[in-house]
Amino acid sequence: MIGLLSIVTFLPLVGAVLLLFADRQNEGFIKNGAFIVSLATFFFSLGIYAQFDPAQAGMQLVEQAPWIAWIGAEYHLGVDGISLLLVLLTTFLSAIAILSSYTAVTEYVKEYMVCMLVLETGMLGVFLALDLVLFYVFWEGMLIPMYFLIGIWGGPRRIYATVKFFLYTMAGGVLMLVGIIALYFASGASGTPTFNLLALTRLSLPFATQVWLFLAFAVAFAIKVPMFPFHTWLPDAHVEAPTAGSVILAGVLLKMGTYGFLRFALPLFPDATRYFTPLFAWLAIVGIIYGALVSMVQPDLKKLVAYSSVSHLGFVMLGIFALTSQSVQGAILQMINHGLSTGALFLLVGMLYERRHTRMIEDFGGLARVMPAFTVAFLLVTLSSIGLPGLNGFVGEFLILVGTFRVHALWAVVASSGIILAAVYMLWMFQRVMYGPMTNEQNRNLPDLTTREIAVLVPVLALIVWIGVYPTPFLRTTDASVRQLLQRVQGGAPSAEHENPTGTATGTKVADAELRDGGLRLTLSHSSLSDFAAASERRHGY
Amino acid sequence: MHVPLSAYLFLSAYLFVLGVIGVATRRNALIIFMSVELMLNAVNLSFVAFSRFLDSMDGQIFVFFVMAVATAEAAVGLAIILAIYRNRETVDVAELNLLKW
Amino acid sequence: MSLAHLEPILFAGLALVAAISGLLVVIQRHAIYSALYLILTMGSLAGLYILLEAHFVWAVQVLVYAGAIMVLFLFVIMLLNLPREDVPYARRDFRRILLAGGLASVLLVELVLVLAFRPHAGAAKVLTPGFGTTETVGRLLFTQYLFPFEITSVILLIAIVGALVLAKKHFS
Amino acid sequence: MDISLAQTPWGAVLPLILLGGTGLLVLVLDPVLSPEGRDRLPALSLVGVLATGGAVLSCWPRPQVAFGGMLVTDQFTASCSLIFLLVAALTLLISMGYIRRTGLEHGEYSALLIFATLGMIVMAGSLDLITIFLGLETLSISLYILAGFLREQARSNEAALKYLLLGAFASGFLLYGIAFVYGATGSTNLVRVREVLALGRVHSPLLLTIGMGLLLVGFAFKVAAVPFHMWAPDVYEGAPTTVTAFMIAGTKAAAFAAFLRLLMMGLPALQLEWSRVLWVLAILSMTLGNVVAIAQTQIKRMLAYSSIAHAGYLLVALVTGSKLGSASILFYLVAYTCMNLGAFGVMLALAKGNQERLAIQDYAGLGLRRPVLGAAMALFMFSLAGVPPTAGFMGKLYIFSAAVQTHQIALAVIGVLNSVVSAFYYLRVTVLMYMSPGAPDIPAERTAPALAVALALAALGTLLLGLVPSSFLEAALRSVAPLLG
Amino acid sequence: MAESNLPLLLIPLWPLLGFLAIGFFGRRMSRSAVATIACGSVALSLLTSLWAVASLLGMPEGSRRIEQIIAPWIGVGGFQADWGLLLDPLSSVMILVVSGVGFLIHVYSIGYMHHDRDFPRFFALLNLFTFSMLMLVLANNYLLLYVFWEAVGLCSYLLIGFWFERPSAAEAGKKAFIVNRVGDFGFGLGVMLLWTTLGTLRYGDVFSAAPGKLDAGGALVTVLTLLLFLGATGKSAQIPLFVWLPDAMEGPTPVSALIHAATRVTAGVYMVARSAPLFNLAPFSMEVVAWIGGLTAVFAATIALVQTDIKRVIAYSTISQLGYMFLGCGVGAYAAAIFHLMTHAFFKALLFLGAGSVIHGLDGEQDLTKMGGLRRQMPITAITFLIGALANAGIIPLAGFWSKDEILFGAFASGHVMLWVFGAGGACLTGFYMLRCYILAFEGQSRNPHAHAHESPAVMTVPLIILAVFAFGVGFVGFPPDGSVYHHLVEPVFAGAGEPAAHGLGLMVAMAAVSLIMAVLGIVVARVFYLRRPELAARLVARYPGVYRVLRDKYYVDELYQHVFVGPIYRASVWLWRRFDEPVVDGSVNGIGGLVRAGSTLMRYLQTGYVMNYVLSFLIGVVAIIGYLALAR
Repeated sequence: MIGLLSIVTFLPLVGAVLLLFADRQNEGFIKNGAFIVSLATFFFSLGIYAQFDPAQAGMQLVEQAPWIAWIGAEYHLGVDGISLLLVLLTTFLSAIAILSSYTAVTEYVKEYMVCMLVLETGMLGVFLALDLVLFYVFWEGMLIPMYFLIGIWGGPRRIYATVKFFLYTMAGGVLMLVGIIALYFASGASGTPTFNLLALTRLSLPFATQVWLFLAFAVAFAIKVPMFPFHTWLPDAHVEAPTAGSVILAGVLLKMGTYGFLRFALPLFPDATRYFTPLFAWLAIVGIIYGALVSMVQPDLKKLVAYSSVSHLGFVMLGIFALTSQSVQGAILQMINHGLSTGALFLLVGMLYERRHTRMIEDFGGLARVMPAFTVAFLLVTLSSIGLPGLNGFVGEFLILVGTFRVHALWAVVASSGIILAAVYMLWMFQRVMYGPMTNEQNRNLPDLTTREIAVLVPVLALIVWIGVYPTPFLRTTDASVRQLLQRVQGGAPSAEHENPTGTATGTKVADAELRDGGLRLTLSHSSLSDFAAASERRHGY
Repeated sequence: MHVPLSAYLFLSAYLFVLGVIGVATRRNALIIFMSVELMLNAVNLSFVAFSRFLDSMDGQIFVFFVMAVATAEAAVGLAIILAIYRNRETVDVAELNLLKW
Repeated sequence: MSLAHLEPILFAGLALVAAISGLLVVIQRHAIYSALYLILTMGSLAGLYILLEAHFVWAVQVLVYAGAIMVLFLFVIMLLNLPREDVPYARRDFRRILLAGGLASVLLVELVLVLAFRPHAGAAKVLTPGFGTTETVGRLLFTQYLFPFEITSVILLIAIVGALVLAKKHFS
Repeated sequence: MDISLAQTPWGAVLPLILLGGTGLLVLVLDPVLSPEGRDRLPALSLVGVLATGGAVLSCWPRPQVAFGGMLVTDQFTASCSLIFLLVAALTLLISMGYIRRTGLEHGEYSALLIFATLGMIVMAGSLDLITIFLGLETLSISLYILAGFLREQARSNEAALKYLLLGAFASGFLLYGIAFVYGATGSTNLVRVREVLALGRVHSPLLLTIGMGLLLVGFAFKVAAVPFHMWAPDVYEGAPTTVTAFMIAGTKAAAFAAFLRLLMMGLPALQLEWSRVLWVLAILSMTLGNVVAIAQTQIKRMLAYSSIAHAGYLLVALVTGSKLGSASILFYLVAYTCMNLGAFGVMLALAKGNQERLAIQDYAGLGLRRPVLGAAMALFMFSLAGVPPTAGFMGKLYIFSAAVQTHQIALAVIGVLNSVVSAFYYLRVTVLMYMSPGAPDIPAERTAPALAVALALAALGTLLLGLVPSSFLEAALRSVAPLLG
Repeated sequence: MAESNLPLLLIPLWPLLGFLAIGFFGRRMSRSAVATIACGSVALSLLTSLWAVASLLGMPEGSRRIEQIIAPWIGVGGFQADWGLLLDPLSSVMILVVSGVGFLIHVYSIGYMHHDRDFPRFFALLNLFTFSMLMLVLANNYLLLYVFWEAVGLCSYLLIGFWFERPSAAEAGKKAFIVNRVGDFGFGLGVMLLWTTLGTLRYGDVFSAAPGKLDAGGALVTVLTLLLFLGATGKSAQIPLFVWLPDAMEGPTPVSALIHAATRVTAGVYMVARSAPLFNLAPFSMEVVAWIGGLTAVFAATIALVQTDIKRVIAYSTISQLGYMFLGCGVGAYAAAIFHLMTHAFFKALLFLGAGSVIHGLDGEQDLTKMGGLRRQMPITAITFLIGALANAGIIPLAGFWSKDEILFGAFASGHVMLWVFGAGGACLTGFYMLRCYILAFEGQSRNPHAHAHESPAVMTVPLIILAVFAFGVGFVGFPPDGSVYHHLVEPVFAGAGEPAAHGLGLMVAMAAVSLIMAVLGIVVARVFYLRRPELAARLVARYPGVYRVLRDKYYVDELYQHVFVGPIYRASVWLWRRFDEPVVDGSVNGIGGLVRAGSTLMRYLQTGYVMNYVLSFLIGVVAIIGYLALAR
C-alpha cells in the first residue's frame, strides 16, 4: 500500500519518466502533460491537508519502510504542521511555474518539463523526509534539476550562476552530511544509532557535541536560506534563472533552508540553538537591513527581487530564532508568503522579460498606462512584498516582530526598520517601472496580460489576499507542531513559553516586568528612555 | 667467526640506494632499467641473508620468484624501449615528455 | 665448512667488488659499461650467496640473471647502438641530481639506522640439513609453492606475449 | 616427491583455471582464425569471464585455504573477484569496437586483459606476500604491455615506458618491504605474521614497521596515492582509452583488495602506524587529485587526476581500519567501476573513426544532441562528484561514516570539502554538454550494441547502488568479515 | 458590550462593494454608472451611519458602545486579533464626518474628474479609501486600526499618484507612503509593546487593564504612547514627518479635500484620542503631543504665509490645523480636539473643493500669482471659499471659531500658557494667510491674461454650498462647551481624562476674544498687504529676503532630510553593493574558487612529464614515511 505522501512525492517523478518517452516534437502534449501532472500532484497534496489533523503536534500520515538496513536508514515520510504548508506551497507553485513557462521556454521543452517535475519531487522529498539520509538524498539530489534549469534555460551568465549555485549549496550540504553522520554515531552512545529524526529529537546530547553539529547543519541551511553573508549566490542564480526557475528558487528552494532550521537544527540541538540564538538573530537582522539597502540600488529587476529575498528571509530567520510561538508561526507563514509574493514577482518580471527581453529598470517606465491589468497584479504583489496590512506579508511579518518583541525588543526595533526600507525599494522600483511618462517607445505597444498569464497570476493573488484577510486556516495547522518544537528547544520547560505574557502575572505591575522566556529576558525600567534600548540583555541559561 | 647479518644488510641497503640514485638521476632508459635490476639484486641479497640467518627456505624461494619476475619485466621493458626507439630514436627519458601537466 | 674461517675475508672482498661495480653501474657514460659492471655486481653477489649457503640461488643468479637477463640487455644495447653520452650527468640536471642524491643519502641513513638498531645480533642459526640445495628448493616449489610457481609461468607467458606484441615492427 | 594432482583443491582453483584457460585459448586461437573470427575473440573472452564469474559464485562462497595459505577462497576473495570480473567484462564490452577500429591485436589484447584480471584475483585471494607480489606483477606486466599496445603511437610508448620504469622502481620498494617483514617475522604469510605479532615474537619491531612502510609505498604507488601518483596522469592519458578505463578501475580495486588483506589481516597490530601514514596520503591524494583535475583540458587526464582523488577517498576508508570502512571500500569500488567505466564508455561512443574525443571542449553540446549518451555521461559525472541519488554518493556516505565512526572527523571534513572541489570539474563536463553551443561534428550514429550494453549496465549500476544500496552494502559487510578474523 | 441588531459591518461594506464593482467592471461601465455606484455606495454608508448613530443615541448614556466581532483573524498562542467593529460616540463622530464629507466630495468629483480618462479608477480608489477610513475608525482593536491605518496610506499613495505619468505625482505618492511608513514603524512597535505588556489589543481590554498594569507616568507607558504618537505624526503630518503632505497636493483636488484635509490625515488625531486612557497615564507623552502640536501649528502657518500655490497654502494650513488638534489632545482637551477635527473636516474640505473649482475653472492653474479677480466669474466658488477661509481663520460665529477656541481655552486652562500663546499667534497667522489666499485668488484684477475662467457646474457647486452651510453652522453643535449636544455625546468617551474644570464664563469669553482679535488682526493685515497696498508685501520681502526665502523654501526641511537621510542612505547602499557585497562578500566566495583554480594551475605544472621528477616525488614520499615510522617507533 503506497501512502498518500509517497504518491504526492513521486507522482511528478513518475510523470517525468513518462514524459521521457513522449515525442519531442509534440510540445503541446508535453507542456499539457507536465501541467496536468503537477496539477494532479497539487490536488493530491490537498488531500494531505484534508486528512491532516491540526490538533496533533506530531507527525501524521507517516510512512516507514526499511531502506538501508545495516545503518538503519529508512524510507520514512511524515508531515506535521511545520511541513504541511510548505508541501502545499511546493505543489502549488510547481503547477504555477509550469503553466507560466508555456511560452517562455521554446527550446528543449521536453527536458525542461522533465527537470521541473524531477525538481518537484526533490523538493517534496526534502519537506517530507524524516530520515536524515533520505532527507540528504533529496536535499542534494534536488540540486541537479535546478542546476540544469538555470544552466540550460538561463540568461547569458547562466553557467557562472548555476555552477556557483551548485557548488555553494553543495559546500554547505557536505558539511551537513558530516554532521548527519556524526549525529548518527552520537546517537549510538545511548542505544542503537539511528537516522530517524523522531528518535533523534528525543536525544539529549552533550553541549559541546550539539554546538559542533548545530554549526554543521546551520551552515548548510544558512547558505540555502540564504543568510547574510552567505547570500551572494542568490542574486546571480535569480538573475540568470528562467522565470519558472526563479519562481521555484525563491518560492520553495530558499524555504528549504529555513525549514531545515525548524525541522532539524532547532529540535536536534536545543541547547546549541539557545547558545547561538543571538548570533543568528543578529545575522538575520543584518540580513534584513543589508538586503534591503542593497536591493534599493539594483538596476536589474530580478536582482532587486533577489536581494529583497535576502531581506525577507532575514525576517523568517529572526522569527525562528526568537523562539516564541508567535514568531515561529509567523516565520512559517512568512515562508509561504514570501513564496507567493516573491514567486509572483518573478512571474511578473518574467512576463515583462518575455515582452521586452530586458530586466533593466531603466528600460521601463510608464507601463501602467499600457498594461493596466499587469499593473494591478504588480501593485498587489509589490504591496504584499512590503507587508501591507490586509495582504499576506503583513500577517507573517507582524507575528514575527511581535513574537520577537516579546523577548528581545531591541531585535524587533532594529528589524522593523527593514519594513520602512522595504517600502522604499519596492515602491521606488514600482514607480520607475510602472509610473512616470512613457520614455521608451518600445514599451508603447506592450500587450497586457494574456488569459493564460492571468490564469497563472490569479491563484497566487487570491492566496495573497486570502492569507492577509483570513490566515486562520493556515495558522491553525502550524500551531500544535510549533508549540511542541518550542517546548523541545526551551529544554522541556513548557512554562517558559507563556502564552499570554501577562496571564501569569495578573494584578502585578508590569512597569518593571521581566518577561522571561527561557534564558532570555527583557527589562523595561522606569528611569530613562535610553535604558529602553540598552536594557534588553540576554542571559545564558546554562 | 661469522660475518654478521647486518653486514649483508648494510651492503644490501647500499646497493639498493645506489639503484635508487641511478633511477633518480640517469636519463638513459636502459641505465635506469639496469639500476632497477640493481635494486632487485640488493633486495635479493637481503632475502638470502635473512633466509640464512632465520634458517628458513622461504627467502630463497622468494628470490627465485623475484628473478622470474625480473626476467619477465626485463623482456617487456626492453621490448618497450625498442618500440620507443623505433618511434622516437631516443631512449633519453628527458626527451620523453609528450605527456605532462 | 672449510670456508668458514675465510668468510669475513671473502665477504669483504666480494662486498667491495659489488659496492664499487654497483657504483660504476650508475655513473657510466655508456650503457654497455653499465651493463658489464652490473654483471660484475651480480657475479659478486652470487659469490655472497655461496657464503650464505644458498647454492641454488647462486646457480640461478649466475645462469639466469648474470647470464640470460644481462645478455638480453647487452643485446638490446648493441641493437640500438646508442651513442656515448657526453657526460653521465648533464649540467641542467644538476639541481635535480643534487636533490635526488640528498634524498637517497637520507634514505640510506634511515635504512642503516633501522638495520643497525636490529636488537638481536643475528648470529647465524645452525642450519637444517639440505638448506639451500636444489633438491630442497625443487621440493618446495612443487609442494608449498606450487601455486606461485604456476603464477610465475603465467607471468612469463605474459612477458613472451608482450615482447612479441611490442617489438613487432608493424601492425599486422 | 609427493606431488599429486589428486591433492589439488580443484574447487578452489576452478575459477582461476577457467580464466587462465580462456586466456590461453584466446592466444591459441588468434593465429588460426580468420580476421572475422578474430573479431569474436573479445566475445569469447567475455564468455570466459562470465563463466569465471559463475564459477566464483558457485565454488568460492565456501571458504577454504588452498596451497598452504597461498590461495584463500573466502567471501572476500569471491567478492573482490566479482568486482574484478565486472571490470574485465565491462572493459571487454567497451573494447570490442575500439580494438576493431584501432586495429589492435585482438587475441593478445583480450588475453592480456584476462591475465591481468587473473593477477588481480590472485592478489585478493592470497594470504602470502609472495603470491600477492606475483599477482601484482601479473597485473602490472600485463598493464605495461597494454599501456604500450598502440606501439606506433609515441604517447602510448611513453606511457608504457613511464609505467614500466616507475612500476619496477616501486616493485623494488615493495620487495624490499617484504624482505624486511620476512626478516622481522620469519614469514611472508600474513596469518603467520599476525600470529607472530600477537605473540610478541617479532625479531625486530622497527624492522617490521619499516617493512610495512615500504609495503605501503609499494601499494600506494599502485593506487596512485600522492606523492606516488605521478605516473598515473601520464600513463592514463597515453594508454589506449579502454586500457585506461581498465587500469583506473581495476588496478585500484586490486591494490585496495591487497591493501585490505595486508593491513587488516596481517598488520592490524600496527594500525596506529599505518593509519597515520595513510591519513596523510589520503589527504594529499584527495586534495591534489581534485585540485589539479580542475585545470585539465583533456577528459582522460582529468579522470586520471580524479582517480587519484578517489584513491584518496578510499584511503580514508582504509585509515579507519574498521569493518564499515573495509566494507565501504568494496562498495565504493563497485560504484567507482560502474561510473568510471561508464564515463569511458561514453568517451568511446563519441569517438569518430580513429579520432577520439579527448578534449573536454569536444563535449560541448553533446547532452542535447545525443540525449541518452549525454544523460548517461551526466549521471556518471554526478556520481563521481558524489551527488545523491547516485552510487558515488552512497559510497562516500559509507566512507565518511566509517571515518566519523572512528573519530576521523578531520578526514571526513576534508574529504567532503574535496568532493565540492571535485564537483567543479565534473560539473564542467555537464556544463559543456548541456549549456554550451554544440560542436557541429558530434556523430549521430547509433552506439555499438556492446558498448550500449556496457553503458546501460554501468548506468543501471550507478543508479541502483545509489537508490537501493542496502543489499550491496550487506554483501560488502559479509565479504569483509573474514578480514577481521 | 451592548447587543444590537445593527450590523455595523454594513457601514464600510457599501464602499467596499462599490470598490469591487468599479474595480473589476468599471472599465466596461458608463461613467454615469460608475458615478452612481460610487456616490450611491457612500450615500448608503452615510445613511447606515446615521441609523447606527441614532440607535447609539437611543442607548442609555454611559453605555453607548456597540461592539461586534465578525470573524477571527490572527490567533497564535496568546496573540489574538479579530475582525471586530466598535461603535462608540467617538467613532460615530468619525463615521459621520467620513461618510458625510466623503459623500459630498464624491459628488463633487463627478464634475471635477469628468474629463479624466481614468474616471473609473478614480472612483474605485475613492471608494476603497472610504471603506478603509470607515474601517479605521470602526476597528475595535489596535491591530485592525493598524491595518486600515496602512490601508488609507495605500489609498493615499495611489490617489496622490493618480496621474502617475507625472513624475512629480509618482514621486509624491511614494514619498507619502514612505514617510508614513516611518511613522508606522513607531506605531507598529507601539502595538507590539502594547500587546507584550498587556496581552491584548482590544480597546476595551486595553483600557481597562492599562491603569492596573502600567505605572502612571512610568517609562513603559511613556515609551508606549510616544511610539503610538510617532505613528500619528506620520499620518497627521506633524513635525517631523509633515513633509509628505504638501507634496501630496499632486493628487486630484477632491483627493486633497477628502484624504489630505478632511479625513485621512485626522486619523492620527483620532488614534491619539482613542488612546486617551493610555496617554492620560503618560504626562510626559502628553506634553510631547501638545508641544509638537503647538509647534507644528505655528511652524506650518509661517510657511503658509508665503506659498503661492493655492493648494499648498491650504495644505500647510491643514498641517497647522492638525497641530491645533494635537495641541488639544496634548492638553487633555480631547473632546475639543475631535470637535476641531469635525469642523475642520467641513471647512477644509470646502476650501479644497473651492480651490479645486478655481483650478477647474482655470484649466489647471494653481499659482495664486496668476489668479485674481475671480469673484466675478465664479461667484459661488468665491463666496463659499470665503466662508471656508473665515471658518478656518476662526471668525465668530463660523465653525472654526468654536472648536479652535475651545482648544486654546483648554491649553490655557491646563496651564500651558506658552502653548496658548503659540496657538493665539497661530490664529493670527491663519487669519493672514487665509485672507491672503482669498484675496489673491478672487479679489483685485486678474493677473492671468489667458484665463477664461468660468463657474463650475452644479454638481460641483452644490457640494460647495452644502459644505459652506456646514462650515458656517456646525460649530453650534459644540456650543456651549459644557452643555452642547456634541459634548454630551463625546465627553463620556474621555471620562476621567482630566478635562479641565470650568473656569467660568468670564475667562472663556476673554480667551475667545483674544483669539478672535488675533485672527481679525491677521485678516486686516492681509487685506492691507494684498488689497490696499500690495507694494507693502513686496517691500517686506525686500527688507527680509532671508526670512522670506526660508519660509518660501519651507525651512529647507526637505533638503535637510534629503541630505541627512535619503542621500546618505542611498550612497551607503551603493557603497554596500559596489564596494562591499560584490568585492568582499561575493569576492571572498569567488576568491576561494579562484584560489583553488590558481592552485590547480600551479600544481598542474608539478607534473613535468619527466620521469626523473616523478622519481623524486616518490623518493620524498619514501624518505618521509620511513623517517616518520623510524622516529615514531
